[in-house]
Amino acid sequence: MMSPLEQYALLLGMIAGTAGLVGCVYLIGRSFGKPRREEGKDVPASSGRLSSEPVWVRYHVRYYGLALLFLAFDMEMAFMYPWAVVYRKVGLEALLDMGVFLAILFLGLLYGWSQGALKRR
Amino acid sequence: MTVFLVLVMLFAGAYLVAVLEGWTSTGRLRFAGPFWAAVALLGRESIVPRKPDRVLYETAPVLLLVSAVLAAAVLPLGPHLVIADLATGALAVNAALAYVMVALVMAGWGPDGAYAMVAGWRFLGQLVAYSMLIVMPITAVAMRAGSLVTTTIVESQAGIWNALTQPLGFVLFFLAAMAVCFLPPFDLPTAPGELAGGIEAEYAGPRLAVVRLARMVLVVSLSLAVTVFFLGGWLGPFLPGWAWTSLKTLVVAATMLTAGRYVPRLRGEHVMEWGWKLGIPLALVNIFWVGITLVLRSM
Amino acid sequence: MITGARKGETSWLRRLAARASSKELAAFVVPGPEVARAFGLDLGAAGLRVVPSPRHASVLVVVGGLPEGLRDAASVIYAQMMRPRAVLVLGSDTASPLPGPDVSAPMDQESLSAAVARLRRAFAEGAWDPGVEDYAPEAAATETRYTCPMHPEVVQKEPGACPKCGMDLVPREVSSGESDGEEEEEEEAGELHHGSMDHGEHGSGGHEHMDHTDMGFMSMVEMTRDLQPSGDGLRMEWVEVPFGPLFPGLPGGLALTFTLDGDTVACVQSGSAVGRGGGCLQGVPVDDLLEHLGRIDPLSPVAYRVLALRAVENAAGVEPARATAYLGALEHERVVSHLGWLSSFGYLIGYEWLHRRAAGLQLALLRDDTGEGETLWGDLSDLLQRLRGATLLRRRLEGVGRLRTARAAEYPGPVSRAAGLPYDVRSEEKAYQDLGFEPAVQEGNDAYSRLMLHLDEMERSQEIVQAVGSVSAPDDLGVQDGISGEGDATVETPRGPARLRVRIEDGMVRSAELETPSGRHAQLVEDVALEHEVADALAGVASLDLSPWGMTR
Amino acid sequence: MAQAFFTGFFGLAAIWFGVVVFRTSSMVRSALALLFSQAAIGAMFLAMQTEFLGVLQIMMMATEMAIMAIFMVMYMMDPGGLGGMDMTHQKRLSIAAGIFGGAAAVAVSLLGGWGTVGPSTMPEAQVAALGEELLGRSMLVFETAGITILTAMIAATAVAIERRR
Repeated sequence: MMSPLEQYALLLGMIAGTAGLVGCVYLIGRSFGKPRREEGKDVPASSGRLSSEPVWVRYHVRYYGLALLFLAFDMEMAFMYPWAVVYRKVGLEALLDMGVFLAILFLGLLYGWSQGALKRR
Repeated sequence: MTVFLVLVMLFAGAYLVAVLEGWTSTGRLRFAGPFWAAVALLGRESIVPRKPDRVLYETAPVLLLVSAVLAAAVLPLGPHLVIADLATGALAVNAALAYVMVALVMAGWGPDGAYAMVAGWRFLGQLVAYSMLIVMPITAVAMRAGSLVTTTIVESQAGIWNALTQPLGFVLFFLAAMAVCFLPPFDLPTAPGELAGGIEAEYAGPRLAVVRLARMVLVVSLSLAVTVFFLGGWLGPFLPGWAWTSLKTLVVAATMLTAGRYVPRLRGEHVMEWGWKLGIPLALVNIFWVGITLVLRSM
Repeated sequence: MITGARKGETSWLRRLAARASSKELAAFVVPGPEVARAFGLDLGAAGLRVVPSPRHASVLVVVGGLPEGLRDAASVIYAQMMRPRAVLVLGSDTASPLPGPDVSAPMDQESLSAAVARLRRAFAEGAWDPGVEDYAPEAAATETRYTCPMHPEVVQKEPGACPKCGMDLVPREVSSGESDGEEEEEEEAGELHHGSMDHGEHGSGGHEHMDHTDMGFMSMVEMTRDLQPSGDGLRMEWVEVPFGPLFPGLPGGLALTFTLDGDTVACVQSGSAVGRGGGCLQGVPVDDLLEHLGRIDPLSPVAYRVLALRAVENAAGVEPARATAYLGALEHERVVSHLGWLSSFGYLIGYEWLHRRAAGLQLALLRDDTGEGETLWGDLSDLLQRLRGATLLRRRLEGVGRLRTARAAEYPGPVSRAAGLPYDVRSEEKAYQDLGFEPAVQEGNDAYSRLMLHLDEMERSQEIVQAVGSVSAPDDLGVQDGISGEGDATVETPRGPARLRVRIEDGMVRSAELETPSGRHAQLVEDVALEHEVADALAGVASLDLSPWGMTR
Repeated sequence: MAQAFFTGFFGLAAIWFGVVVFRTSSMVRSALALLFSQAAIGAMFLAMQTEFLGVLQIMMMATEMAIMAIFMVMYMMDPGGLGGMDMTHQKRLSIAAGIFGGAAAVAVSLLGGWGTVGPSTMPEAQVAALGEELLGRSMLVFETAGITILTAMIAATAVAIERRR
């Protein structure tokens, strides 16, 4: 049984290891020779036309309303985990407690719903 | 040692999943298929698009693979066959999976191609839809186990699988899992017919090979998560634990791969609307259902 | 050696990779898979995996020769494919400006399989070669222009500062096609979508390197004051994205361009890269008219042959008795063509099962064209049953590509019949009346109702084919030569009524006017695409069942 | 010792990413840099053996910063950074503020009496303790947090949706 710290170190090592693996893959790929620079080869593929415009424009994301609601829900989940862990020990009280909490949040969802925030714009 | 074993099984699983995918798409079961496909990809050129955000373009495949591997690292194949048996394992899975989205957003923005960019932001929207359906069912599972430790969660199902005690959560989590590894009908970021490959469109050769590998590992990790959280992980008669886990995982993966072929791709707005108007309320109902049953039993 | 080999001596590792790439042939099809299927070619069975992006393809498959409208597009696609790559040409032995071809074969399944086998060998042996020259068609040539990120309408040949805001101009590659000559046009485009971000007032030029202090804290209100707002009142920048002529989700040759505001279509330009129209028929001897017209649209050759026949008979004043003999052929082709559309549509909306099933049936029906195999008709009705019951399919398509009924009424054919208007040329023809023909009609006027209408039509056509029995297509005109006169005929092709008016003088076509359904329906593209999310816009366009070959360039 | 090293390492990583946020001219890059800066802080928490906090931080920052990225792409000029804009402004003031703030932080960390470092409890116990705290003493705080989040939701919706009325 490893100590927590050892486990974190292990995970960190796996990140490095995976990156290394990818590096090896690229090395093998490289050993087959360099890619040949040719006209139009590196232009992003778009249905047989050379797209000349840079596409990095101010992109219109249509679900920002939902994204904002999501942030709130994400936040709330932070409380759910510790609650879930002690739930069986505490029992009914925990149920009511979290019931109130979720009810409050559900109100928020309903409000957003009523305002059409759940719809794509 | 454990690390080595688990990783070997993980990548073996990825290979088998690749075989399964080839079978679902071509109808022929070729065990050498993925190998040749991989070698062919390694042997092909791989260029960087015209004016990319090089950092994002190169990081994306690595990050995708890393997050898939880390997600699997905290999930047990057997009682002691787990790389890192974290105290917050169930949470750590989510943490790892969150970076799948980050990777795809990078892959979308990096190459400065229109199809890829639309695809990348599409997947962020998909995350907004499925994320809660990953988190909430896991919470319900943790309630029953009284712990976030994945091994404890498996042991808590010794009596009866979570899939049976909380079917609602199981279904939601299964669908959300498919959405995480953007399998059909949730393949909005790769949509061949709509975006000519989407985020994959600009990756070729070895880079594409890494993306494909990461995708396969991701499928395995998610299937493993379904197995651990809902199908009683390694529990089962006769066979050794790891065998049961692998068996269940492969079955789940096969189901995920085949299911999507018989329905059309969902519309992005539907994924979001259904996720929030149907999914989240149901997930909350599931939590309360589990809560009430637990309280009643404790009385 | 293959034309698209990689440079280098062969080593064991490379030989292994060559072997692998010969096993895993990934094909990008020109004009498109639907054309291959229309010719009865099963690429999958021959061992070619069709892929959506040229980046993933190793073989460029050209079906039935390269239409000159697609030459540039095809050469760009080939230029964007990764080496080792090769060209396979079917039904022709040249495909300039593409190199090679490495392998060419006539258009039938056997020769295709043989060609693929040869291709595999070519890859296995010649994927690497010491002597490799670049492929540089002028269509793929790019030159660098310098433009201002804030003012795309500013485009110069040499670097410098933007005259409007003084920012450093950034280099950007343009295809040498659209250089100076088209710059004005490009400028308008710029004005149209981001040119309007003209915020010279805080650009306050002169600065080598502007930073935010010049612009206050970038008040978006000022900056976007004069951008045109989207549906939700936000003002963003738009970008022009090509969805054709060689886009995997749409029929090859359909040159579609969406201007996207985020993921939503703000402007549409559509056209065809392969359309011919009736002009090409002038000065053709009448005897060849059949062949010429039959070659106009590979997606429904029979209908056009019948059209030619009837027009000539009409001109010669012959009683069009023989025309009725071709009902079977017409209706059989309708079933086949609708199946082909179903398959492509299934691919577009990511319905893998539909894509494969429909394609399989289409090819099978093309093989034994009597459809005698009762099993085939059985499978067909199974397919129809299953699609009618598919709930998610309905949810996916309902409301997509909806038209105003009044608008649909102007476009006779499946589109208007899917809008509840029972007009159909066939119901006026005696031969059909004798068979008790009733045009199929669907309400809804959206992509789903069009899909359902295609299903109904297949059912009816199948009944007719079974009733008539013979499905032989016209192969000769059988009119005495040297005829003269005016001919006018209309035939309900799978995509709607096509009309041909010819003036024939002693055996030569003096003038010919061809009205094709797709030529008309092309005008609907904007209606179905505008203001929709890109996937829905594409589904809407596809639901019109356009044939680029019938559209005019 | 190793603990101190990793804490420091991730601390520096967090700072470096924080610098990148302003050194780059691409909005997406800077948003993602902030993301990884926050993730590095999460890693610091892990190195300091507060597992729940660390994992939570790593998880939440991924989604939240990504969502920040969409707003930056929507509302910032030239999100691709093609113009090579300089994201820093009011340089003198900010440098001064930076130095002062840094100095203050260092001073606090050095001069503040931190008491004796207690033995670190096992992560599992931490989570349980946190849960009991939530349901026990700080239940009110917990519920208030709920109200706060609700307010945030309503405010956000109202602001975001109002525009198209």
